[in-house]
Amino acid sequence: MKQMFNREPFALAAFSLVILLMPIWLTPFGANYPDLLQKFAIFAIFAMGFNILFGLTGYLSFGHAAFLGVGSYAAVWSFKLFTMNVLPAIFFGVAFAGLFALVIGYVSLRRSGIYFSILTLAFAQMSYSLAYSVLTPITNGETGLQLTLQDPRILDRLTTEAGDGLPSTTLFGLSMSGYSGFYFCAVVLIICFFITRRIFNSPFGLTLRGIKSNQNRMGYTGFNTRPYTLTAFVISGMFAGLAGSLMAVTDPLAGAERMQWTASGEVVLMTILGGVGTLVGPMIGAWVIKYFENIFSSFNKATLENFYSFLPESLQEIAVSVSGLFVGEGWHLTLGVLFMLIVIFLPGGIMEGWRLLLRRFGGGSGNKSEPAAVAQPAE
Amino acid sequence: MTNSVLHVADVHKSFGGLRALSDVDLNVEEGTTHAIIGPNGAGKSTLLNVCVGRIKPDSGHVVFNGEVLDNHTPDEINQLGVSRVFQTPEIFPDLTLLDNVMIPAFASRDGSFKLRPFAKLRHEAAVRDEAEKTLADVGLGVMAEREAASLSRGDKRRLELAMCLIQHPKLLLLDEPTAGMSRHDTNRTVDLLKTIKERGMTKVIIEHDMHVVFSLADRISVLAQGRIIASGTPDEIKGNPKVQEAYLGGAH
Amino acid sequence: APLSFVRGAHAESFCNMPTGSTVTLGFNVPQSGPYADEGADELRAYQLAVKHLNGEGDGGLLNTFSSKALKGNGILGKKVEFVTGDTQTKSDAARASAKRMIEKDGAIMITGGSSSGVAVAVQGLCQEMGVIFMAGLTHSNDTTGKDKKRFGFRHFFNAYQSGLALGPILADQLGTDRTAYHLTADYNWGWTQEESIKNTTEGLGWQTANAVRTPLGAGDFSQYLTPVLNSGADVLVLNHYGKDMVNSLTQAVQFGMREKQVNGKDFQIVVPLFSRLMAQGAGENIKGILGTTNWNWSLQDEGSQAFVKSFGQEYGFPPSQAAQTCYVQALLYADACERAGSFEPPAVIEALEGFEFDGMGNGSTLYRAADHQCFKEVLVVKGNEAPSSQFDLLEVVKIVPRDQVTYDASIFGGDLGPSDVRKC
Amino acid sequence: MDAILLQFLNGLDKGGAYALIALGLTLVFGTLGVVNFAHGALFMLGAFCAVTFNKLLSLEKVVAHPTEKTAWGTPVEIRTPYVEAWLGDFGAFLVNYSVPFSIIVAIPVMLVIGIVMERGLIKHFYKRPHADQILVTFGLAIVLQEIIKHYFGANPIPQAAPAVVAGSADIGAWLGLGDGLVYPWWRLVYFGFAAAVIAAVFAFLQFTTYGMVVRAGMRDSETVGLLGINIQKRFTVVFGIAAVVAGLAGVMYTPILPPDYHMGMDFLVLSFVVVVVGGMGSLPGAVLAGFLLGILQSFASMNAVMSIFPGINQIIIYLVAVVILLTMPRGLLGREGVMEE
Amino acid sequence: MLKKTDASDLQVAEPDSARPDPRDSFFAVRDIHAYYGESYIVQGISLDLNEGEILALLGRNGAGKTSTLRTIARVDDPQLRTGEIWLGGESLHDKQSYQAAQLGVQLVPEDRRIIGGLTVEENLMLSQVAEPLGWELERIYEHFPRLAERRAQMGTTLSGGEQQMLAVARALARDVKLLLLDEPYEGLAPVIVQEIEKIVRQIKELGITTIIVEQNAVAALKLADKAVIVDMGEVVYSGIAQDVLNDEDLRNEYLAI
Ligand SMILES: Nc1ncnc2c1ncn2[C@@H]1O[C@H](COP(=O)(O)OP(=O)(O)OP(=O)(O)O)[C@@H](O)[C@H]1O
Ligand SMILES: Nc1ncnc2c1ncn2[C@@H]1O[C@H](COP(=O)(O)OP(=O)(O)OP(=O)(O)O)[C@@H](O)[C@H]1O
Ligand SMILES: [Mg+2]
Ligand SMILES: [Mg+2]
Repeated sequence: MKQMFNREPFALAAFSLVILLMPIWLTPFGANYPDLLQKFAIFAIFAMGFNILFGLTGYLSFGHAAFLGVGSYAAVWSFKLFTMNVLPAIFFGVAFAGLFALVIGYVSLRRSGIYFSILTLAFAQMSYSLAYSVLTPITNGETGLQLTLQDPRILDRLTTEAGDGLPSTTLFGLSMSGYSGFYFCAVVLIICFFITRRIFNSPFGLTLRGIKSNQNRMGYTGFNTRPYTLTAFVISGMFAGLAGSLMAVTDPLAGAERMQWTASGEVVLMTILGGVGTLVGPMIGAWVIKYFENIFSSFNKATLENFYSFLPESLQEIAVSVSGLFVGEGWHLTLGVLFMLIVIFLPGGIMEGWRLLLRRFGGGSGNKSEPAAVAQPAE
Repeated sequence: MTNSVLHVADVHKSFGGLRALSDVDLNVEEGTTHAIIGPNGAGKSTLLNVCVGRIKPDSGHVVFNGEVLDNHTPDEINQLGVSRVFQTPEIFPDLTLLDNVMIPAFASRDGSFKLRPFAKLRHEAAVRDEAEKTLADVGLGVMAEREAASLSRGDKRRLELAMCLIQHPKLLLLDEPTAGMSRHDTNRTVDLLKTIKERGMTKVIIEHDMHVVFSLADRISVLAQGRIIASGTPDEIKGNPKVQEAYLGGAH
Repeated sequence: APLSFVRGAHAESFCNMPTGSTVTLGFNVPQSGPYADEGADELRAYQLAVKHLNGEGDGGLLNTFSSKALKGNGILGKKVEFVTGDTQTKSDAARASAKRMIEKDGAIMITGGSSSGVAVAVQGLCQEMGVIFMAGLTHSNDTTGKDKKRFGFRHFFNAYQSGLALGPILADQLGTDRTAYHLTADYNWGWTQEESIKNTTEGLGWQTANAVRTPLGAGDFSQYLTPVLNSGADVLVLNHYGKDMVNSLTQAVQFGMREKQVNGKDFQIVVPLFSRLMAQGAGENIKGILGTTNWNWSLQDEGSQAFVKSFGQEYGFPPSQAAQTCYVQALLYADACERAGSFEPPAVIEALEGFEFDGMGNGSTLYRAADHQCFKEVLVVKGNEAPSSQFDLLEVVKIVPRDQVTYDASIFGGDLGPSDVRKC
Repeated sequence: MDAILLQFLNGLDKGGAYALIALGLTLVFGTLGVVNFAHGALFMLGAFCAVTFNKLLSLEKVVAHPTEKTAWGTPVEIRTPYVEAWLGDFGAFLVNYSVPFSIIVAIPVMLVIGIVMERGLIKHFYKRPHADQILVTFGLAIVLQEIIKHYFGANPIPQAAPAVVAGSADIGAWLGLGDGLVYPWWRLVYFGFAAAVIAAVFAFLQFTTYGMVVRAGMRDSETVGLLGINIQKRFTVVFGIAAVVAGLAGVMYTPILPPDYHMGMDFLVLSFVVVVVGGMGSLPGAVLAGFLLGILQSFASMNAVMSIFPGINQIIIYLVAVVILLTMPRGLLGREGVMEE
Repeated sequence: MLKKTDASDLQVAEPDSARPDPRDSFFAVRDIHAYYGESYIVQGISLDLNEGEILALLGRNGAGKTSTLRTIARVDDPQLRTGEIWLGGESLHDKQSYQAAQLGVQLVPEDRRIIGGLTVEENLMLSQVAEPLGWELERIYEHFPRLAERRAQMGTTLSGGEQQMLAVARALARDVKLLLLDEPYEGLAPVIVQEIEKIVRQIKELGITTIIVEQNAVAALKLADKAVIVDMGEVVYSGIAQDVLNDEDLRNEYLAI
């Protein structure tokens, strides 16, 4: 743990560089278009926040998507009622998600382990069902909450007249769709990374890890664990709300299915896939899953054929039909296989593989600045 | 007569049919080391459990520094200055020894809840240094970076002892701190406990190892079937025939 | 304009104006989730359409289509290429996939989908991005009602038309003295359909015993079906689609509702929106059940015949209504571009609005300018009692003429919005 | 009055289904401590045992019609099922009873699947964190369901109950409550079946030392091993049983719910809720919770109730779950220390 | 870790070459090396025992005593990489723990390992599941009346001493050929220690071969025939128990008594 010099600026600079250059280094992967880049940034935030709860305290929330949804709805409403400027939207998104998390967390944290997980799941599923049906006046149900020409948008009205088309979300005039949208999300992501890193390396973070390790002991050590876990819960809820509002910022729509258990499950998978309790693991997990969802699903026979065009006819036939199972409508299969391979060969997620590499070559004993660095074996 | 730090007033506790404690009265005076001995199953650990709020007594009270602990939670009691070593080590298995010791340090410094999510661990040099020193005191200095789970049994005890010592508690409750320690380490531990006694820390110690008891204790209470059958100075207890057959057996 | 510094090449023009020798269409269909099979069928239809547009195959409906603008040389001389995506029948996923096609693959038009939620969501997106959206299977009134968009067009019919079409047939097959009990999928589409059917049947003088909302994907509907038994109702209307419909119908039949007698009349089940795939899922239970559908392969007009022929030859089985509507939408878009002589959306929209055509299998059809809803014949069908093949599941009871299912565009409100929106 | 009775029947029936589905899960999850997200997939596989069996039985001989052509010009196919061609009436009988018969098929198949799954995969995850278990079993679930989708498509595939029990029973007559009080035979059969299986599993695990050993093994497999017990083998057996139970639940459910590749996921969350509400590691708890939730769900869907609390039918299960978990720390009958950290 | 002490002046364990063939002696351990993951803990330990003998295995905390016993009992970690273990002509080094147990090895672990969620009686019944069986419950309850009183109580709520009894009883409920006692007196009141000592003597009379790890070296040595002292995972002394009691500097060096 002891560090000769302050690594923070370096870590931060490196991270920012990687994020901001995504449009370039993702080109060879065919993932360099605004929407996917935005999704990468947004879900990275979502997963990072989730990891603050799960990775540090060990409390596995199975209803985190609810906060994402609340964030989106709040943001879209702010667009509808007040202004197309994104800052208020984000504020409301985070605030409402935080409040919601406070309530749900306060109740759910009275239980631990699986009982906690099911409580959070139950709350999320209720939110989903209601949002989908009974609460349609607020959520516009199945079709999802969208901007309309009739929206009051009172703040904007003060300055400008309503155009005949739908306005787009802006940051003081700078439209938030396309690449500008991505860079906005990217900056937010970098801030979140900074915050998360601070939390991980703070006494607060250590306390949370203590709770994960032996909550019973924490009590006799003089800690009142509830406020700590609740804080972690609310913080990660706010991260989720932030991610949700950013989804609305880049694409002003909020649908109920964002709250469904599958969505909650997805962030759990992202986190585990990347590496629970590691700093950047969850982000990488998020990228992998989103990449498969958006790119692999888009391959069709034609794409494969010219991919394998270098092969002779007969071989091409086979190659296409075989890999056809794993792309296009088969992208789920690929994802499933990937999950299994990773967890079987890299217990501890993708970051674990990274550490193994470091140990093999870098010779260094894993990444010490990673709070969750695996147990250092006795000399 | 110095004022009593811990006062246990006729505490009763029974589990189903079994009376684990019945009208136990105990007075621990400032700065003294009070040993509790007694056969297995006598209720010694249960008594400590009552003191730290792990279990609520059926009747009776525990008073610490004039504060009645009837409905205090464990963390509140600890914050009042009571630390405990458990009979089966309660540590943070998947953290390093250093973290294991730093966490209690923060507890006694920041109180039971203080929200400073952005403070930097790197800047907690003071705490870290003290933690390292405390680890060294109990003889685990060299292992500071190891994962607690990988410690041997005896080492785990010493770690837990360190976790308590760093809190500088007013009252330290030790449930068989040297059990499973080699004679060599036992002696070291005894010395250590002697030095902190000089720092004026009050201690209640449960121990079956008579060497330890007689070399540390100012007073001894003997518990059997949940009752205090004898109480007094080491010599009085040594002489006491009841104690002989109830506890020491033929050995001494 | 934010995208300009990437697509500097053609700044200030609409998104993805084809520059080279090809034009790319985006087929956005459910490839996973409950409607995956429907999605697969839509994709087949699109691929067939592309073939025909590029002058391959037997030309399909190009031969019967009343407009002769299409020459089988692609669109405006540009070869048609396509990209595909998976909507997962989720608004977010559908929009993400549509955006991918627009931002990455340069698709100039998005089409497909198998649920109204998705249709409305993607339509909204296309309006913002200035890309034309030719809806696939979507039956909710909102798509061309309160959520209608200038850039969105629907060939498929809607719940309101189902009501209008069903009314008279219900009257003469079940009489005017009936009591209906609705089970309704508890979301937007379900409500609009319930409302439409209720209006019609009550117009006929029917009573409505009750209308109960069932959660989406309830699976087991027994707790909603038992109350029907002794509610005094003699008609059960299932406003369900897909799995929900298959399950509720199967279970309703198990509760003996097809044999049941209520105050002297035999109990009837009505499923306002039918599809062949659902009929397959419901198996035996579909027999004799009344409903409506957009199109069925058993139709005898030359358009339908031609389509069934080239589809069947391509894939070995007849197309579903979803396939037909998607195929037609693809052709209609291409044709509009030809007639407009340009890919510029405003021109294409203008060409589509108020367009009258025939020979596509639904009789003479109007793309109404006011709400971009197609007006054409609607089929009232009933589960085939004696199917001649495993595809011959629906039997056409009546072809309801177009004017009987035409309604006033204003009743649903909504606003199409402008046609010259943000440019890339 | 009738309405109440019917809803109660519905509740029992649902409860039976929930309990049966949750039973297999609680064996693996509550007893072996493995968070098995592939449990739904097992349920689904069971259902598709029935489908496959039925498909095999109804394999058809296809000959092209000499003259007639289809609308798309290919010759019309004349199809005749082989079984009926060869076995005549008995063939027809087989087809008619394909669902009950496929139980006989499903038991060995599911047992093998379960054992292979445990030996090949789960075995290595007992000591791993729950997180890893979730990821690997979820991955497996996706793979299984995609395979099924690949071969059977996404559309539901109807399965008919045997003709004798296809219709509905006039329980009104039995109870002398007048007519209009009917209930589907198959649902009654399903209920009976569920009760029987549940009872059997109980007898096996609650009243035998076997169950106790397995419980102990879950707490501390090392020590149990030190006492000369090959706990691994027993875990395998339990997992196999769980798979079979899940599979049978699926088989018997097909006439009520035409199976599709996704049905596993649809039931996954529900079965977890049932198990946890019942209390971790308690079979009786799971069963009790199953019935409780089933019955409450039925009554919550009554018009009277829904008119007072609109949308209650949407959330009742979760609402009950929340209430129970907040009032009872370990669900209905949960044991201390199981999955609490 | 602890500083490796120079053992030159001590009687060093004789080389394995000088030892009898492990198949012949009743119980033999030959140069075993065991690891926890990557950490190398048991670094080449060899033992020999004749039927009915008691061996005292001594050493500091962290010396590797427990690890040695666990290796002999064939639990998963520490993992045995090289070396042989033989009991009554049967090889153990290629067995799993449950097979070793069926061959008669019984480990009474240092933290007793009473199984949670089970009553005292159930804990005992556990060891009567797999053949070969030893004492039946009646006989056990005669010897341990405390357990008889608490047979219905949850095993984990027993007091330390009671748990120790239960652990020993659990071993006796099986047909024991080699009993491994890891700090059986730890945390026990002198009276109980005497009780357990009695039991151990009875065990000795029963002729059950025993390896006993104990910090209370004197008590252990009084009981034992042979003594082995390990440090940092290696044998630094191996000989007659009595000699250790007599040998001053040996005791100071390793046992500090
Ligand atoms: N939670 C509990 N439930 C039931 N009985 C209990 C519980 N905790 C302790 N007991 C019983 O109370 C009695 C006293 O237990 P306790 O642990 O205090 O003994 P002890 O004096 O600490 O013995 P030792 O010196 O062996 O630790 C024992 O008989 C024990 O079985
Ligand atoms: N699970 C583990 N992983 C890694 N190292 C371990 C593990 N268990 C024990 N060790 C290490 O192995 C060494 C020997 O441990 P062992 O428990 O055998 O010592 P011991 O002689 O029994 O000590 P004690 O008398 O304190 O019980 C110690 O250095 C300990 O830190
Ligand atoms: Mg005790
Ligand atoms: Mg040890």
